[in-house]
Amino acid sequence: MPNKIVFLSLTLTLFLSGCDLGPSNVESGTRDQVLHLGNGTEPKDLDPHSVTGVPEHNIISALFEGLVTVNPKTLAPEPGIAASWTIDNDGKRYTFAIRDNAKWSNGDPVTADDFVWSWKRMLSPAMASEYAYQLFTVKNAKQFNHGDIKDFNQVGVKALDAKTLQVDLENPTPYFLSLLAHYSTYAVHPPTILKFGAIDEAGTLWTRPGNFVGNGPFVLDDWRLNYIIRVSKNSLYWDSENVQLNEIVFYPIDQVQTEERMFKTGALHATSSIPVDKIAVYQQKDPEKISIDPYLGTYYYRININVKPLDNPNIRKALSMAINRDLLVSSITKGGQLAAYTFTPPNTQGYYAATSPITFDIEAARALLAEAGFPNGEGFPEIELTYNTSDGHRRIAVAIQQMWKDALNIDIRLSNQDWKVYLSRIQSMDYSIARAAWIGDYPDPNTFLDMFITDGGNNQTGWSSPEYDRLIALAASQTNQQQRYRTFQQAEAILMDESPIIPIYTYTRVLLKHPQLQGWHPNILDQHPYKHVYLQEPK
Amino acid sequence: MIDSLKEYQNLNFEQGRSLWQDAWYRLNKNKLAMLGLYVIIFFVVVSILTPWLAPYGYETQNLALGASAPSAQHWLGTDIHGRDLMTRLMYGGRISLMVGFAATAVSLVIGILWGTIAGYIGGLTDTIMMRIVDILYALPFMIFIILLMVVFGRSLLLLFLAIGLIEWLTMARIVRTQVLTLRKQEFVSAAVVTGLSHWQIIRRHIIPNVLGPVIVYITLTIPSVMLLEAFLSFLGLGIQPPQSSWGVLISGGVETMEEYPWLLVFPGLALSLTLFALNFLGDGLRDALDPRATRD
Amino acid sequence: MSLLTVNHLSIDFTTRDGTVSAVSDVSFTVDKGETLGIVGESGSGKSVSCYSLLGLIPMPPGHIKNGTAIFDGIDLLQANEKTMRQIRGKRISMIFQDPMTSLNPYMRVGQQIIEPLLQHSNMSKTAAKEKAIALLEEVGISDAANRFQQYPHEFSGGMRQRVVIAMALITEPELLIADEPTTALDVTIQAQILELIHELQQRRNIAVIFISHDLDVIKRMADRTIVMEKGHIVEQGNTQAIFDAPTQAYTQKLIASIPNSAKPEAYRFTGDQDSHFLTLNNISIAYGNKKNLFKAVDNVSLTVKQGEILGLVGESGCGKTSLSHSIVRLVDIQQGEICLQQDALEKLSIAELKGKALKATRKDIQMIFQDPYASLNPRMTVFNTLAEPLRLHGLASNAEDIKNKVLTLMQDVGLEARWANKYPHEFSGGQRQRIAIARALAVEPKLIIADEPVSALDVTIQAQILSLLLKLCQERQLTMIFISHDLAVVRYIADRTAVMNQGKIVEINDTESLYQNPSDPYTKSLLAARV
Amino acid sequence: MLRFFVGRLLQSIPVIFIVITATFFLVRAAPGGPFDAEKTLSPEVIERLNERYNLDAPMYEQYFDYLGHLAQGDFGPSFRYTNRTVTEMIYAGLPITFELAIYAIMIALVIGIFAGMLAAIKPNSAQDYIPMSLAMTGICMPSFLLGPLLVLVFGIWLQWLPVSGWGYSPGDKILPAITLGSTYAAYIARLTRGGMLEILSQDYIRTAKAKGLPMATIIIRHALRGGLSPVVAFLGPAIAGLLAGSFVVETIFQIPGLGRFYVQAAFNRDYTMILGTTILLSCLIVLLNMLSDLLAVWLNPRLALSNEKN
Repeated sequence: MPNKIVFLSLTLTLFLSGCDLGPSNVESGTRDQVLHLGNGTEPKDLDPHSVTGVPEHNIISALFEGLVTVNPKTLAPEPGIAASWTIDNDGKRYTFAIRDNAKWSNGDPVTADDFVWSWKRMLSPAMASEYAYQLFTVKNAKQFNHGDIKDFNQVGVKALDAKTLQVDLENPTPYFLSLLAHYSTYAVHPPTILKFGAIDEAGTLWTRPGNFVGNGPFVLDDWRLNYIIRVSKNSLYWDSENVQLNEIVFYPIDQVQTEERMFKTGALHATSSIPVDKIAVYQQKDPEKISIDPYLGTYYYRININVKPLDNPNIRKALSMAINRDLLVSSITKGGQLAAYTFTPPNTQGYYAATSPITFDIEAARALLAEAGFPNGEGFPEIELTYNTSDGHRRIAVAIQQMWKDALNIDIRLSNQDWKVYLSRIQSMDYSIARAAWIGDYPDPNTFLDMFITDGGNNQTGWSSPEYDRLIALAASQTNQQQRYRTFQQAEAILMDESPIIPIYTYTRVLLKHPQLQGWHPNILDQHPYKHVYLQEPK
Repeated sequence: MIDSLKEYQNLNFEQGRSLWQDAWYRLNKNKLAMLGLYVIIFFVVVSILTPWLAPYGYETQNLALGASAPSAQHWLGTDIHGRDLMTRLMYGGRISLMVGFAATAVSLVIGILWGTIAGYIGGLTDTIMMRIVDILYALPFMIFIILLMVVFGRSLLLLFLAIGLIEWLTMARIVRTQVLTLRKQEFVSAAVVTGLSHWQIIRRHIIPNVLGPVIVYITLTIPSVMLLEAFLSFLGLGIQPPQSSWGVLISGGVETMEEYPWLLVFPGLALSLTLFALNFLGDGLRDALDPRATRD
Repeated sequence: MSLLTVNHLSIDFTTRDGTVSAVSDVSFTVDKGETLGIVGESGSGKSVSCYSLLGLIPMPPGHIKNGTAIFDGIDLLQANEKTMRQIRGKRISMIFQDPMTSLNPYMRVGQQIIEPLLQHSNMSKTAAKEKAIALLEEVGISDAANRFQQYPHEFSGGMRQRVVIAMALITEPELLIADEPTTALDVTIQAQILELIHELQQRRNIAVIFISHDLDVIKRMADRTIVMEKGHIVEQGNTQAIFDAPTQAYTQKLIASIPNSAKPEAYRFTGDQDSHFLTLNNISIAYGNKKNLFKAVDNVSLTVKQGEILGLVGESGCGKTSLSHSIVRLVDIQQGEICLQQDALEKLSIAELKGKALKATRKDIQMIFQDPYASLNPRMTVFNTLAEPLRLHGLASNAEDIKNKVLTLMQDVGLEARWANKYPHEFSGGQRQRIAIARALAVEPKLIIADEPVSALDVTIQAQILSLLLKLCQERQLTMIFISHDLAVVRYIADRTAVMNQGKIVEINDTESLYQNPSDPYTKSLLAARV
Repeated sequence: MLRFFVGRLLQSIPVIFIVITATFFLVRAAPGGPFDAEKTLSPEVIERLNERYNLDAPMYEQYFDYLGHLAQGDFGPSFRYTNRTVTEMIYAGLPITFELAIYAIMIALVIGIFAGMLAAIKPNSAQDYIPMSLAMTGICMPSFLLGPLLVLVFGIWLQWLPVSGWGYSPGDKILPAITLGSTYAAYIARLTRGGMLEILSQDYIRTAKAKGLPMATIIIRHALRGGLSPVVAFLGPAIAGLLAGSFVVETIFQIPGLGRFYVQAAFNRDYTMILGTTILLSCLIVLLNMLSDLLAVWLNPRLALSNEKN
């Protein structure tokens, strides 16, 4: 027994020893050009054709490059793997010239066939790629993906020669080039894929360190589940002399508080988010460390229009108009978010919605409610507001609940749900009002507005308007940007007038970053091509 | 002797002093325990009277004000929504105390019965009952709760049940080990010889003798139950905003402890106060229920 | 010049209800090589006064009011911890009452024996071990070298006590304090141990303070004797003198209460000689599983006559308790039958009873357990303990009735009514045994089985309880099976006596005749072993 | 002795089997599937995914299919981390959680036993009340509160220790271990106190005193072994609890341990992963309980005998 005690205390002192904290990641990283990034949750996989989320995007965009990449400031398409391209056949045919010096990280050249093969993979039904629709603008792509067409040669993509890729579209699609900057359209290295499985087999081992082959500025070094992912400079990348970072280390961090603490103690150069209550603190203490940028996303409430009395658009509008959005963003979300009265964020590639029928007007709201048969909220049934468990959502819900109580004298029951329960209830339309958010896939109103076409996969309000559907379809075929945007405006006007949704605010990207982090430009998609990023002590 | 008998019969007593009357008498002499008792009573009274005492409505917001430090208007400060913390603490106390006691009561009943029966009967019955406990220990508790909620919907009653269902396991184990030693005691054999049924023996001779350790365990359970409630609320089973509970307030306070320390400190204080009060009371009760205990 | 001189020793204990004086103004001396016997009943302060010599009484609550204890020039009561450690276990060592509890069950006996040596001398472990083994041989433990490595629970009671003695003697102390060293042991073993202690003392010429409640033992061991009562020395002097001509009333009472006579005429059995009130036919009881079956009771048959007291004598583990438990259905019998006579015709076989019938019969057969401390529920007042059986068997119509019955019961067993609301722990051993008896009587049984009812009690109390039992049996025409390891007691109370050994009844006969001329060799050895 | 434990093993087989079965159906009964996401998938995609993971088969078929694989020691692929197998994830997470648990329990033992002994040696004195009150707070201080507090003090104010990680920077294992261990330290302190108080009142302690042994020796050589038996009995369940309950600490300190995987799996409805971890944990619980029984026997020679008897 006694020696047991001694043993214990010894081991204890042993592992208590050595409490000298060396240089922080930020210091050493800045010295060696190693970027340490907080990256939200653990990526599901690193296969561009099978993943969806933002964390995955952050890593994949370091490992691959598409035909097109984006300008870090303006997000305007720029040559990537493709050195140049031509557009003809009134915007329906794109021809890409792939760089001669574009190589895979194992030395193989990147060819046009690689892209054909990769798009085939991404579109093939068995692959069950969630982002397949990103290529549905390509001729016959949808049919192939749905299995109506078996022969891929009928799909509008072919390699004219090793370095020339030709793509035919269903309609002229102004934002097509932006789509090509999205990882779902990236090429993967066929031999590597085939080494670990069939062309349309997902979840094989090819994305593991050692097996991995990519064509981006970095290659996969180390991947430890729920801990870190490290990528290091790829010397074979065509533009590698312009890549200044030697390594990037991604940390999957579930808890925002933890991430903020890590940032504060210099373990991270930048975080993926920040605890709401810390925003004010940083803005006062060290404003240079917090960055708040507009972001292509909208926070809104869905309304299940099959639920009485919410089937009455006036009531929906009344609810929407009773919310003091400015107060909400200023004292609850605090992240410089913009009060939203339309669904599409302002200045989405130059698009602005027409002035919305929705305003903050308690009197009007009361009037509408009375009109609908509930003067001063009397007899209004208690309806439930569903949100998935999260401090942020809770705070907003609590505030809005009270606003409705004060303005309209109606009672709302809050109900937070575990994420999956929440999702299943939304999908089965088993809700009255539910919190929701939408982040645009590409900078164009379409990514927002085509949601609410009849039976749209993400509509989930039960709302449907033939006129709206017609306008969205029309817009898809219009080439003139002005006309197109006007069509969208008409559509959005209908949407807001019917109010199956209550837009609340336009997202901003709020995150912490150390001043050493340079070449990291704010943009509405929060995309930061790493080859432009470098680390340097601020002057 | 006869005289003493007469004089005795004049003394008014019915079935004789019960263990409880007696415990109460002894408890009264234990200052610390009584202090604890008073604190608990105080909390209970306050939570009952809250609707009349509370300076503000628990849901009345002042978003413009937001979180503000303790002041003349708001003695304990306000939370993010500008709601008066003291008020919310009082209302939260109602929930927490209710959950704490009710849920513990559930676990107590199940735990004692289960443990006693297993320990008293022993043999195969014991083995099976204890293995069942093992199984319940091993099941993924979160999924379990979520299911409960989906099947039965959300209600305080369910909350009590859910927590009780988790807490009784340990209770049962503690009781069982106690009973195992007790049933070998001679006074149990004596009871058998007197002709008491097993149930009577369990009720009159076994259970009173396991109360001691059980009470101590309870005093530890109640506070942890209050915190568990916070986690269940997180899963959506617990109470819903704008209602609140100490557990919820604390877990919320943790996240903002640097910016708005008072949001953590005061709920924390409330809980620890209850905790210590309960602990003293518990130790006191344990001694009070043991006639042999020399009270020091 | 005496080895130890104690003067005006007084010790107080502070309890919840004020200060009690455990020892007051005790003075005595011990000379080299002599044995001083200290006799007294529990609470007489005999142990406390000796523990205080080694500073073994917990302080608080105890504290030494005044007095000196000069041992070889050192005042043991004043000496600091360090000096005391030099004396404890080196120059003065102790033997405690219960060899099981006084040995550390978690430690091999060897370690425990050599511990004092290593502590007090710079002897090497191996040397110490040799010495210990030699000593173990000397105290009569065969195969000592192996036994050295064993744990206490692997020793029988007697062997354990031998170990304790070896442990006490290994440092060759000048003074040995033996506190009831044989009380927990069977008669035959007791004799051996006493013999051993005597020899060793002669051989090593050490002084011994021998504490016991058992006058016979003191009489046999001590050169001089001190009689203590309630913390005071009542009488002291040459043992022979004291026992032959006690001057003090208390001493006389003590000596008088040693049961050494035959059963008093007045209480002898006068009933029907060939009644078969209770008949046991070929009873066998076994424990354990197929592999290692332990036969506690092996094919025993006997009959009990209505109204008699049957003594059942045997040493621990002889199966007498199992047998008695089988009669009250605390253990089940593997074979045989137990018949209780209801009336002239009807007999019922106890072993097969179930449910209501069983409950009904429980009313007829009651048991008094050995340990009055363990056999009463510590959380029940006397009143409730006694009221419970009354309510259960519906022997009282209403609360008032219950109250009266309880109080009468208490009266009958000599408990004061005002104690009704006290808890068991508030009573002395004797009083508790009275409660236990009252509980047994509550249901007005026909047969009482008394399992060692007095062995845990002091002599005087023992005498009282015995006469109480006799009285009650006669008043209520009870039949009783009286189990004991103490032959003197059985002789005093039993009409007939059965001797049990290793699960068998080796001899059964009228008590007196059995005592006068035992036939079975085991019975002979038992009688011979008597002190 | 041996037969005793073989028996226990046999008992645990049905236990674990029932756990598997119950969990299997529980997780599938829970609302929300593994593939639900903010952006709803097209029905085609869902269909394909269900095919891929055999979720379109009837329930009983899936069940027996799973048992079949399990029998070959195959926990199946993770539904969330598409290119990982459950086995692989457990293999990655378990050692870390285990290490964490071991450190935590060591801290708990050292602090707990020490405090408990202090209290037991001088009961009802300051030396008793202070550590015991601390223990009380320790028991009820939830790790989601203690963790951030410790980080705030030692990580951010004093800057002594890292605030996250596991084995990346020196000393980053200290705070997690303390956070996790404290609760158990508190329990152990109380248990030790109780056990020691009982043992110290035993006769053989008096014997040891009578031998003239110094107090320290008596405590260490005579009292400790017996006094710790309640602690030992508590140890098995404690470690099991540590393993299961480590997720809070692992989340706070960004440790890639099994506890985190387990809870994430539950949130993500990663069926196979939930099952895998549950099975593993239940096996561990059974095993650890047995170990602590073994230890108890080793500590108390009398038990060894009684077990051989029956």
